[in-house]
Amino acid sequence: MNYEPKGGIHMNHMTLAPGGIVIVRPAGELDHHTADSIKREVSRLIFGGKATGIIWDLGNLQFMDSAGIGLILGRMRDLGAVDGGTVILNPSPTMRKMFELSGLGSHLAEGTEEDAMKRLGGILHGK
Amino acid sequence: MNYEPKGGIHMNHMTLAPGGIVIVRPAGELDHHTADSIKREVSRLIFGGKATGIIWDLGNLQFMDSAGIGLILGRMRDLGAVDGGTVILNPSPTMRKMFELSGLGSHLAEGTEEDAMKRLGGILHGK
Amino acid sequence: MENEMTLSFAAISENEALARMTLTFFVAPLDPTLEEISEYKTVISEAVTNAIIHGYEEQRTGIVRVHAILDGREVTVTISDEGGGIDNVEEAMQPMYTSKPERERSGMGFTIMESFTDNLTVDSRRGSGTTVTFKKKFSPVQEACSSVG
Amino acid sequence: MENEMTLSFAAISENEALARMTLTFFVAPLDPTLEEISEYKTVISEAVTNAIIHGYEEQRTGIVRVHAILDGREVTVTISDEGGGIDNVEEAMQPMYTSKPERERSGMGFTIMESFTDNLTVDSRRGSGTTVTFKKKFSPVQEACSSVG
Ligand SMILES: Nc1ncnc2c1ncn2[C@@H]1O[C@H](COP(=O)(O)OP(=O)(O)O)[C@@H](O)[C@H]1O
Ligand SMILES: Nc1ncnc2c1ncn2[C@@H]1O[C@H](COP(=O)(O)OP(=O)(O)O)[C@@H](O)[C@H]1O
Repeated sequence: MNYEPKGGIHMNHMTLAPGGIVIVRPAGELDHHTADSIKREVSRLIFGGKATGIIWDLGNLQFMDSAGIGLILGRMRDLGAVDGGTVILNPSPTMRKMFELSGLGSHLAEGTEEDAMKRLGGILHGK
Repeated sequence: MNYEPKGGIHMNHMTLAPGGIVIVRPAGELDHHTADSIKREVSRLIFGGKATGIIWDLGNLQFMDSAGIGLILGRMRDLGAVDGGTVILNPSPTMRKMFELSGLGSHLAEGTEEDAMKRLGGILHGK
Repeated sequence: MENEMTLSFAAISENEALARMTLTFFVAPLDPTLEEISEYKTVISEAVTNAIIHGYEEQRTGIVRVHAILDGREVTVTISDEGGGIDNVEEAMQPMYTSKPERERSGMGFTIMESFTDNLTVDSRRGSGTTVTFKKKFSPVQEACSSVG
Repeated sequence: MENEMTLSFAAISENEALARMTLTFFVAPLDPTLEEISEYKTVISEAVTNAIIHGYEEQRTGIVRVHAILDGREVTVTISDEGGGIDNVEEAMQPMYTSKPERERSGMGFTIMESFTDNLTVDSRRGSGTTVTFKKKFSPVQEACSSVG
């Protein structure tokens, strides 16, 4: 399943992968103004009972402020899995600093979306 | 001869072609702030006694205001050939309107720089 | 769409591009055509440049102010300076009239502004600055593609 | 490099991007590094967003004002609103403190602002608005390539 909700000038991409892992690839600028539409889309998948983990691939994101932190923390709450269930990929150096300041440093990962899926599978199924 | 004076973020290109025809390809934004540096470069060639005609190829120009009109009119005066000697290529629709309002419509031409060189050759050498 | 903004800046020529860019971004939500946006940008550039070189004679202590209101698909922009002002506005607005031919001004600024706007007014008095106000209405958005399939 | 500008705008969230973009363009002549510019942009975004959602509670009649001065390679930016103000500034500046958890605010705004600036001051009183001032110094330009050859 692949769909592309309109989010400002740029498109955000979202994929529901096997094992109930949502991959979110926000694009453009993530601020207070644009966070809401991403929140709605991700929440729909989570509350559809379909999602057990989220990979935030930020490689296409040109800008993010603390609205991004709020968005990710909020979805961790929705998942009911504050410690696991969330992997953040490809932050810019500035975003990395913000995640570390916010205590999300342990969710940052190197590697591909595939690697992150494995990591999440491991966390979720206790393997 | 090919050189690229620094002009803001974008580069302006200038070529002195056989027959003393200067081809100017301004890039980026041509306004009161950026017109001066282009003026200096073109004038250097004209007063070096080398130029007899100018082709303004505006295909790489993202923006131009009336400073561009002043720049082109000024170089026509320098050349001492107000009626001939100047061809304008590839203006945007907005630039075209400005040239027409300013009485420079007859200097607009379709076609390539090659075509324009022939046209200028014809004018300059009475062929 | 309703919105409002003001940009003020020092009278230096670097800021002509700042004004164009900010005012262009301001109307971007209306999704104007390329040609509409480029005409609009040109008008801003003409009026701001005039404030800097004619109003303030490039004295960088001068402040140029650009105010814009968005109402539906129409923008109303006011560019003002507190510089030298214009003696005879009617004469100044004639095509080819310029008080600075030595600066390679073409005298086409006001003519271009009038041609690219729906409405232009100039308010000026010698010694008390100049205010240029224009309106521009953007055409309705064209749907990129119909949903017929 | 010396320059000065002020941008004021209606307190609506669309204008957060307008403020970021205008203030970024303003410092572009200093040729900052990508990371410097992105930190600077983040700070503007945090302070402007706070003015809109905390100061004015998203009442679009509120006006947010951003003033910037460039002096050499240092920019001083002041973001101010005339909104509700902050009771206890010290508490508000604690990491994770937010008065709007229901809006998914993380409470990290001030912490991020402090970390990305050379100097940050917050002046606020309940009922009389908030003023955030910061300085940021950009590193000297690196020559792209030496002329050895
Ligand atoms: N803001 C201003 N302050 C003072 N004089 C102005 C201002 N704007 C325009 N003028 C006068 O009006 C004349 C015509 O302006 P314009 O048509 O834009 O042509 P140009 O800028 O090329 O001279 C200018 O030469 C100047 O004398
Ligand atoms: N301009 C402002 N006006 C009123 N209150 C503010 C303003 N800026 C910040 N605050 C207060 O300070 C708190 C902390 O701000 P901040 O660290 O940016 O976190 P957040 O915006 O995520 O709540 C806010 O929750 C709010 O109560």
